[in-house]
Amino acid sequence: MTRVIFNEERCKGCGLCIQFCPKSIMYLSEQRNRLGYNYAIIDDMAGCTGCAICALMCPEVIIEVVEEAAV
Amino acid sequence: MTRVIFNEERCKGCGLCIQFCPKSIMYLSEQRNRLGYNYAIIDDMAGCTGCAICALMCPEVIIEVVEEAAV
Amino acid sequence: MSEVILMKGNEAIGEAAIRANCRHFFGYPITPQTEVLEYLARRLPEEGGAYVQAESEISAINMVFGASCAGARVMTASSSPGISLMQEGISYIASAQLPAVIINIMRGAPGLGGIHPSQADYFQSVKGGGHGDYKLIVLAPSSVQELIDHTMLAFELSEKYRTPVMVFGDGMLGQMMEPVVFPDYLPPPVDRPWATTGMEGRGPNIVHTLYLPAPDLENHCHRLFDKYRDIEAREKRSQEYFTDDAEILVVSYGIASRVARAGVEMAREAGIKAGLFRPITLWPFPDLQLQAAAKQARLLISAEISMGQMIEDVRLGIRDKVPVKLFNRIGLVPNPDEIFEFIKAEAGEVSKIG
Amino acid sequence: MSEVILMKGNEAIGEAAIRANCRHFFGYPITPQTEVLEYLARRLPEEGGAYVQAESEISAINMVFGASCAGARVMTASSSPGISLMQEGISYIASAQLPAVIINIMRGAPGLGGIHPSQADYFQSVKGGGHGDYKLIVLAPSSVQELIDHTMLAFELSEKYRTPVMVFGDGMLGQMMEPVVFPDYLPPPVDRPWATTGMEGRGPNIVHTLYLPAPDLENHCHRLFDKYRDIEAREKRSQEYFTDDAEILVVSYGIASRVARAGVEMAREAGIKAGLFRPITLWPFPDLQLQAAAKQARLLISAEISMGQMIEDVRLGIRDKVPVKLFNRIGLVPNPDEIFEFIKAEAGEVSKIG
Amino acid sequence: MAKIKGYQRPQTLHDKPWHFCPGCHHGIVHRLCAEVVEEMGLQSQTIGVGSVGCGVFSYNYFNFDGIGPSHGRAPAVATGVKRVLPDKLVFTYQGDGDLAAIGTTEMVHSAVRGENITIIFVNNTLYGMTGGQMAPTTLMGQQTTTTPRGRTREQAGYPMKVCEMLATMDGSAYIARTAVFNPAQVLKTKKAIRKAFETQMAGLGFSLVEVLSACPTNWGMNPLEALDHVKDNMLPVYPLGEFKLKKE
Amino acid sequence: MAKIKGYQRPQTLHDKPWHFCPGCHHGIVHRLCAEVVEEMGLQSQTIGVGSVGCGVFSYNYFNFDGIGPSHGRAPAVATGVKRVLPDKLVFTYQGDGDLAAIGTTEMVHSAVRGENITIIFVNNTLYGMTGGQMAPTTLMGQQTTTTPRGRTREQAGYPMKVCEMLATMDGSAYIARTAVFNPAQVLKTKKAIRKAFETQMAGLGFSLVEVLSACPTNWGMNPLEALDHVKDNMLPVYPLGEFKLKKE
Amino acid sequence: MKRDFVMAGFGGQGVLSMGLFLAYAAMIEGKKVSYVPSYGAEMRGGTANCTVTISDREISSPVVAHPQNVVVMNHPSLEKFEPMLKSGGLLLVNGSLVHQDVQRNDIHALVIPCQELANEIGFPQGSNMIMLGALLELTKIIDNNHIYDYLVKTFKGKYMDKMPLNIKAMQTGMDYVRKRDVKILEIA
Amino acid sequence: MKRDFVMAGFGGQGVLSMGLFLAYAAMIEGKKVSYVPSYGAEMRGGTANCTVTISDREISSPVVAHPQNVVVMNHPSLEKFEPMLKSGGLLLVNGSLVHQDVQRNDIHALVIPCQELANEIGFPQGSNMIMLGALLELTKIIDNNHIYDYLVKTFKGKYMDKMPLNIKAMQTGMDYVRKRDVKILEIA
Ligand SMILES: Cc1ncc(C[n+]2csc(CCOP(=O)(O)OP(=O)(O)O)c2C)c(N)n1
Ligand SMILES: Cc1ncc(C[n+]2csc(CCOP(=O)(O)OP(=O)(O)O)c2C)c(N)n1
Ligand code: SF4
Ligand code: SF4
Ligand code: SF4
Ligand code: SF4
Ligand code: SF4
Ligand code: SF4
Ligand SMILES: [Mg+2]
Ligand SMILES: [Mg+2]
Repeated sequence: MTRVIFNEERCKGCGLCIQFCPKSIMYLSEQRNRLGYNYAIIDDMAGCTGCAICALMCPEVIIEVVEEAAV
Repeated sequence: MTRVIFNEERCKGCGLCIQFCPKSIMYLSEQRNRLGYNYAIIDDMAGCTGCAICALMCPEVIIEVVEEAAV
Repeated sequence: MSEVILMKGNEAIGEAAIRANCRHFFGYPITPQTEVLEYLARRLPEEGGAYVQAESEISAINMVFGASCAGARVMTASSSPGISLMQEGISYIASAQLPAVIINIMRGAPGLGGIHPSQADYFQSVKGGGHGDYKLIVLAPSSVQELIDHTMLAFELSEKYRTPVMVFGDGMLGQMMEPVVFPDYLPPPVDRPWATTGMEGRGPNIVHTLYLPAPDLENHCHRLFDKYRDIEAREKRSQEYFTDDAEILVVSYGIASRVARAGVEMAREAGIKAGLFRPITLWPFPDLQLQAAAKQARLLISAEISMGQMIEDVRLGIRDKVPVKLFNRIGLVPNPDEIFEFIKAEAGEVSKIG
Repeated sequence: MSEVILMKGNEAIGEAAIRANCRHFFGYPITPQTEVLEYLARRLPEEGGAYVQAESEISAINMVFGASCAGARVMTASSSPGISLMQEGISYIASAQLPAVIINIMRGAPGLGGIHPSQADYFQSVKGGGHGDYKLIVLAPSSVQELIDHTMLAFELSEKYRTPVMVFGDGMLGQMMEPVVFPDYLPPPVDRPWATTGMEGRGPNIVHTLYLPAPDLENHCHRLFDKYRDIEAREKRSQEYFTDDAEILVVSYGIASRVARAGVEMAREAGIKAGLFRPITLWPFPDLQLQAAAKQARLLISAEISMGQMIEDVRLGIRDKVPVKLFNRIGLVPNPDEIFEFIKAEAGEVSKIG
Repeated sequence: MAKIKGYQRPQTLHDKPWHFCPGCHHGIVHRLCAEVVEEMGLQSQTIGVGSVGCGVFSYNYFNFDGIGPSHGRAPAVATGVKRVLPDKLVFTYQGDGDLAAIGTTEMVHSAVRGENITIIFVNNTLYGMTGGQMAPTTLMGQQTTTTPRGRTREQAGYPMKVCEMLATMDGSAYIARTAVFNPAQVLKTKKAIRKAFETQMAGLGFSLVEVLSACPTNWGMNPLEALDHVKDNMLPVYPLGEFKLKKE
Repeated sequence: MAKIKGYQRPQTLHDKPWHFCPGCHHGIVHRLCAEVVEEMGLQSQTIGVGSVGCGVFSYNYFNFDGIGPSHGRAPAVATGVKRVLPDKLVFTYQGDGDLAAIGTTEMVHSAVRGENITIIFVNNTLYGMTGGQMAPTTLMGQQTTTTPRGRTREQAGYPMKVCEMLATMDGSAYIARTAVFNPAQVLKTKKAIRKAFETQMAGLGFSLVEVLSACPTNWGMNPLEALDHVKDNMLPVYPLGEFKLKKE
Repeated sequence: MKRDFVMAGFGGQGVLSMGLFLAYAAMIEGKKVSYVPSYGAEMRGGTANCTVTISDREISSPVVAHPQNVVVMNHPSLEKFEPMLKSGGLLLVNGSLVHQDVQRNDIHALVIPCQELANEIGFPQGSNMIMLGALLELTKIIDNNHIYDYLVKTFKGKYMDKMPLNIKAMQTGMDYVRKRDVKILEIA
Repeated sequence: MKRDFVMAGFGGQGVLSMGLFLAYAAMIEGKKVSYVPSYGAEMRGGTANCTVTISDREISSPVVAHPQNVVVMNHPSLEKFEPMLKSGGLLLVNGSLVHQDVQRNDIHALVIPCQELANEIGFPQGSNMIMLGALLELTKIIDNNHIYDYLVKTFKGKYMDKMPLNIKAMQTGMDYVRKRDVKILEIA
């Protein structure tokens, strides 16, 4: 299974990941991080295909997409 | 009749006028002018057609081609 | 026109140029000067003038050269690294005896440095950053109002003497806002009989700086320096606070002189006989005025935002008759307390000696 | 290597660079310096080095910046207007603490000026033609042999202190021929642990000049000036002739000092107690040496091929204890007779006073 | 478009926050440069030459040797480096103001000399760092702080086309224009950067990749609007593609 | 080729000797500029902007207003003049070192801005005035004092083609390359200069005429050999023709 | 009379506008003023701050070592400016973003939940105006009767549609501090 | 012993080579020398001149106000340098190009028809060598026995094919002045 890890505290809420996620499973949190931005989050991680398009678009390079060995 | 006037003292003897005179009536004098150059001259002015090609090529702008009223 | 308005230093410079009837500006963006450009990019077309954004500071200063040749009242503005790039052009403008106004809103340096306020281009502009023997008139305003007054004065002096004039600001003066009143418009430039405007009704005019036979160059330099001596005789300007009985005389210009004055006021309150001498023209340096102001002085302090540049002119100006010390900060405008503490410490020393 | 050969100044500089194991040169043609380029364009490929003809002096100085970052021993050469164009780059090199050698074969100025010998770039290079607080070590050779010696010394100093060094020649020194002997080759540059050569086996190296938080810039400037004070303490150089009992002390550097020396010799023959003090480093200026040499002096004469530039350092150096007068010519190297006549006239004055 | 399984920050980028505005394309281009250097195994062989503009801190972000040159002169600095270290990968990272305005001479002559360096050129049609002034690449009619009524021909002429111009030089070996306004374009940009670096390592001469980029802050747009602006308004003026491809 | 009946030195040239070497084409180009100004009746409306190079004294020869700018910056100076005096004829006279090396930025951006000025560009493939160093336009293999073994790609790349480059700019209105190695070419050059000046007077934008020229002195040839060199060796690299012709 | 103020926060939080208003209003009331922004167009995403000095007499120094009044809108600003505040001075803290306690006890400090108050009045962008209202109420540096007029003049007629909201936010800030027990400042 | 020389003429007349030879030869003979050309690569078609100083001791000034020996190869050079010549000094004039009379009578002047002499020996480019021979003969500054050797060294083996002609020209110059009644120079 793939997992998408965001470094939320560094997210600037630009929305590029959200825009291009083919599964549309990302959105901006209502919360602000310490920088003052609403940051990107995923709830439904199961819907993620691990395509890493979000990481490809993120200008802050704060998304990592990792394979997790199925437990 | 046309007459070609050289300012001999300013001629640098480059030979461009001579090279392109369609009548081949020009040549470099054996004499040097005060600048130390062998300067261009014409003996056979009658052979000149007044085409002014010599003036067109002269980099020193020292050739004038004038029309002389036939006397 | 005597309405008081609150204005940012850089914009005030722009509007002062408009009021000076300057209608041509050539410049290149650089922090902390950029608002001069931005202001004029908006205002000049409204006034029928031309704002041209040059592709570099080198192009800008050479466009200024051309526009001045063509008889226009013309200005450029930049900040330290950009002014370095203009040095060749400035040398040409000075040599060609063209009027032109150059604004330097200094920033931290050397190298890329930073965008902090600075006064570290003193040597460059006051001594001569370009090649050869020439001088720039250098004006050192210390408030937004003076940015206006000096910009307008710069046009007058540059035309009176046919010489480039530099107005020396810094990042803080350029960015801060203060209430200002604009003086009346200057009349448009008078006809310049030497300008290359097309030889309608006269022989050709030529503006150049090449003097190949050596005696021609020597004569040219002597002509220039005759003019410079004239300027030295007439245009030295300065301001003084509490100098009458000052035993410790702080010498400081531009934004630094504002805090120096506050420091001197604090010293006076503390019973120290401190005073402030503020050069307004950096070249010509007001040495005679300094000598007069320093009559009672036992110590001079050169307070600058640089590693000790004006101090040489202070030493030369006072003819080494009184010791001169350096107070300086880099990258920031010092605060009055620091200057006060420095004065206080030195006052202790001075009284010990005295 | 101790063969005596007759060599033109500019070519001697080129060969000196070769012998200093400098293998990279970037430059742009300008009279009267061009033979440095031409010589190196021929010689460097023979030695496995690179001659790159830059498209301008700005590019040249920035290529020097890059090559020095990459750990090379590197040089450029130009003449006055070209040196003006390098001012921004020089400020960057000084700030980045990069070793580099810059040759200035000065010519007539300001503006395009002429191609005559000149010393009018003194302020520019000695005080700081670029923006911000920095210093250049400036060497002032007075013969073709010294062009060689100082060029090689320049490489040594620039690497010892990680700072740009300028060698100050002029059109006459560059063009004239004198017999010279070349010293031994300098060893190739040692490894520079800070150089950007690729991070093989270490963390990344960075060369930059941006110090955005103000305290960083202030610290940076203090580090630079600590180094400069060190240089001032160790590297002031000068030469003296007949100074022991000199009542009239001529101060003169470079080609001017040659004729000044001849003038002084004539004065001695005429029974005048004249002497010559020759600064070899213009920055740091040998002020202590000057004070010592001037012990008996009643008058100092600053003899320069400029409108009075070094004279300020002479005044500062002598702390205004002895009057200083200017002797100068522009566009040409004065001849010994002129200096002698000047000394003679002043000797009359001095004895009247004394 | 190839599917990427897993993504990790490359070793060639330090793990620290950077100063770009939200949605700024500088971040994407930085990352791509770093990825290509890593994938080519050149981390210890690379010298990055920055510039003055919003990319000024590149040397703080890239985890390889870096130089901060003066405004516009990066190609000259890179030339100096490359002539000393001909086998290393030397590239500059420059904005449109830095490269196409003040640095025109250095850019053109690197191409004339066929200097074996690479320029990564981030074209966002204005001077980002100084607050959004007109650049030579500013679009016709585009409002900037120094073209408050939009760029006009009378005042400032026409947008400058760097790739088209440099492609006329015999010394240029690889010249391409790309964009990063969607994932496919990002991948194409990465490929172009790789080709450019390979061109250099093969010693074929001068290479340049122009990346059409967004400056949401100075365009006064949000990051998504900015993507559309690149696509809708920049592409017609600055067509994508390879303008020069020397195979030698 | 049209037959000219009579020839007289134009009023727009002072009647004094000039400093060019024997057979130098600068003289021909100077004369053509002066003739066109005269024929267009613009003597009192013209400001000539010189340059630093063997054409440095142009202001002493032309009998109209003249300016001597710094090396390479003539187009910027001309821009300054033109923005003040938009109705006058403003042209620069520059060599290949001045224009195509140090002055590249100023040249390119005059074209980018579509600046309504004309550049007369004398390309003699080297720096004449300083004694014959390599210029960006030096031919491959050509020996100069700084390419003693001939220009090579490794050291200095390839000849720079100014017309081809500037023709890619939207702001350029008239771009032509001509030569003066025989009477027909001289007449063509004159026509091109006239077209360029007319382009300017019609307000169409930037114009440039490149004239392939001989420097017999630094080529080490006599003036007639130099003519052949232009024809045989320069023409293949620098084809003649009009590269841009805006009609509005 | 000489009063100085530092206001600090993120870029975009409107601290520069606050300072600008203060300077404008005081100028209109015939005072000498100076306004010094920190500037950083070459830096993105940094903090912004400004110093405003208001005086009856000509202002020598536009910079102050120890400001009498400090407003901090975010956390880094608190860290930077709390230590600099003059003893006995006033410190206003935007409690919505700053969750750290004020350390000094030789000063008058007040925490204001700007965002929450702004949300309450349906003007979530109004945090800075809430804070400005609080500051004006506490320092009485400006004649509150003309605030609307001053606002219009400061912003030269821009944002006219938002004016009523801005006024409301200011008044909310004023009300908030009036209800608290804060000693009105007495400057040393 | 200190001797100085100025030689002047058109560019291309070989005056710089003359000076160079003098400097080289004197150096080889162990003297101190300095050679200062006028330079004018930025000027075409001007005049050229050089100053050579030869001395037993280190040379202070490489420039001289009043040269002891002057060679003029063309008219403008005569006009420029005749007045500067030291009283009692030697002036050699190229009579082939200079048709004006020498004015001063406090100097030793000699007119040499260089071109004609050069033509006579079938080496029309040899004017300068004719003149150099004359100068060497009159001043005896160089040991004439080694001239060929010095020439080869000066020009580093270039022009080897022309060497015999150059030597011949020099000797022609020497012979010419030996036949004239010129007092050998005694410098003041
Ligand atoms: C000599 C000099 N001139 C001007 C500047 C100011 N300056 C800094 S960045 C910049 C422009 C940056 O624009 P660009 O290259 O397009 O980069 P961007 O910020 O848009 O990415 C300018 C003009 C400078 N630092 N140095
Ligand atoms: C800043 C500066 N750099 C260099 C020079 C020296 N310089 C004078 S003319 C010239 C080159 C001239 O070549 P070009 O423009 O081709 O003209 P040409 O003489 O060949 O006609 C140079 C480099 C200068 N005067 N100023
Ligand atoms: S990896 Fe692909 S599917 Fe998963 S969140 Fe990212 S873009 Fe969406
Ligand atoms: S692309 Fe990156 S910075 Fe932008 S919202 Fe997504 S995670 Fe945040
Ligand atoms: S006018 Fe024609 S025919 Fe007459 S000399 Fe000149 S070129 Fe020859
Ligand atoms: S073209 Fe002119 S300069 Fe040349 S030889 Fe003929 S007349 Fe003389
Ligand atoms: S100003 Fe523009 S280019 Fe610069 S970081 Fe922000 S968005 Fe990017
Ligand atoms: S050097 Fe060349 S370009 Fe210059 S005048 Fe002589 S021939 Fe003409
Ligand atoms: Mg940009
Ligand atoms: Mg040329």
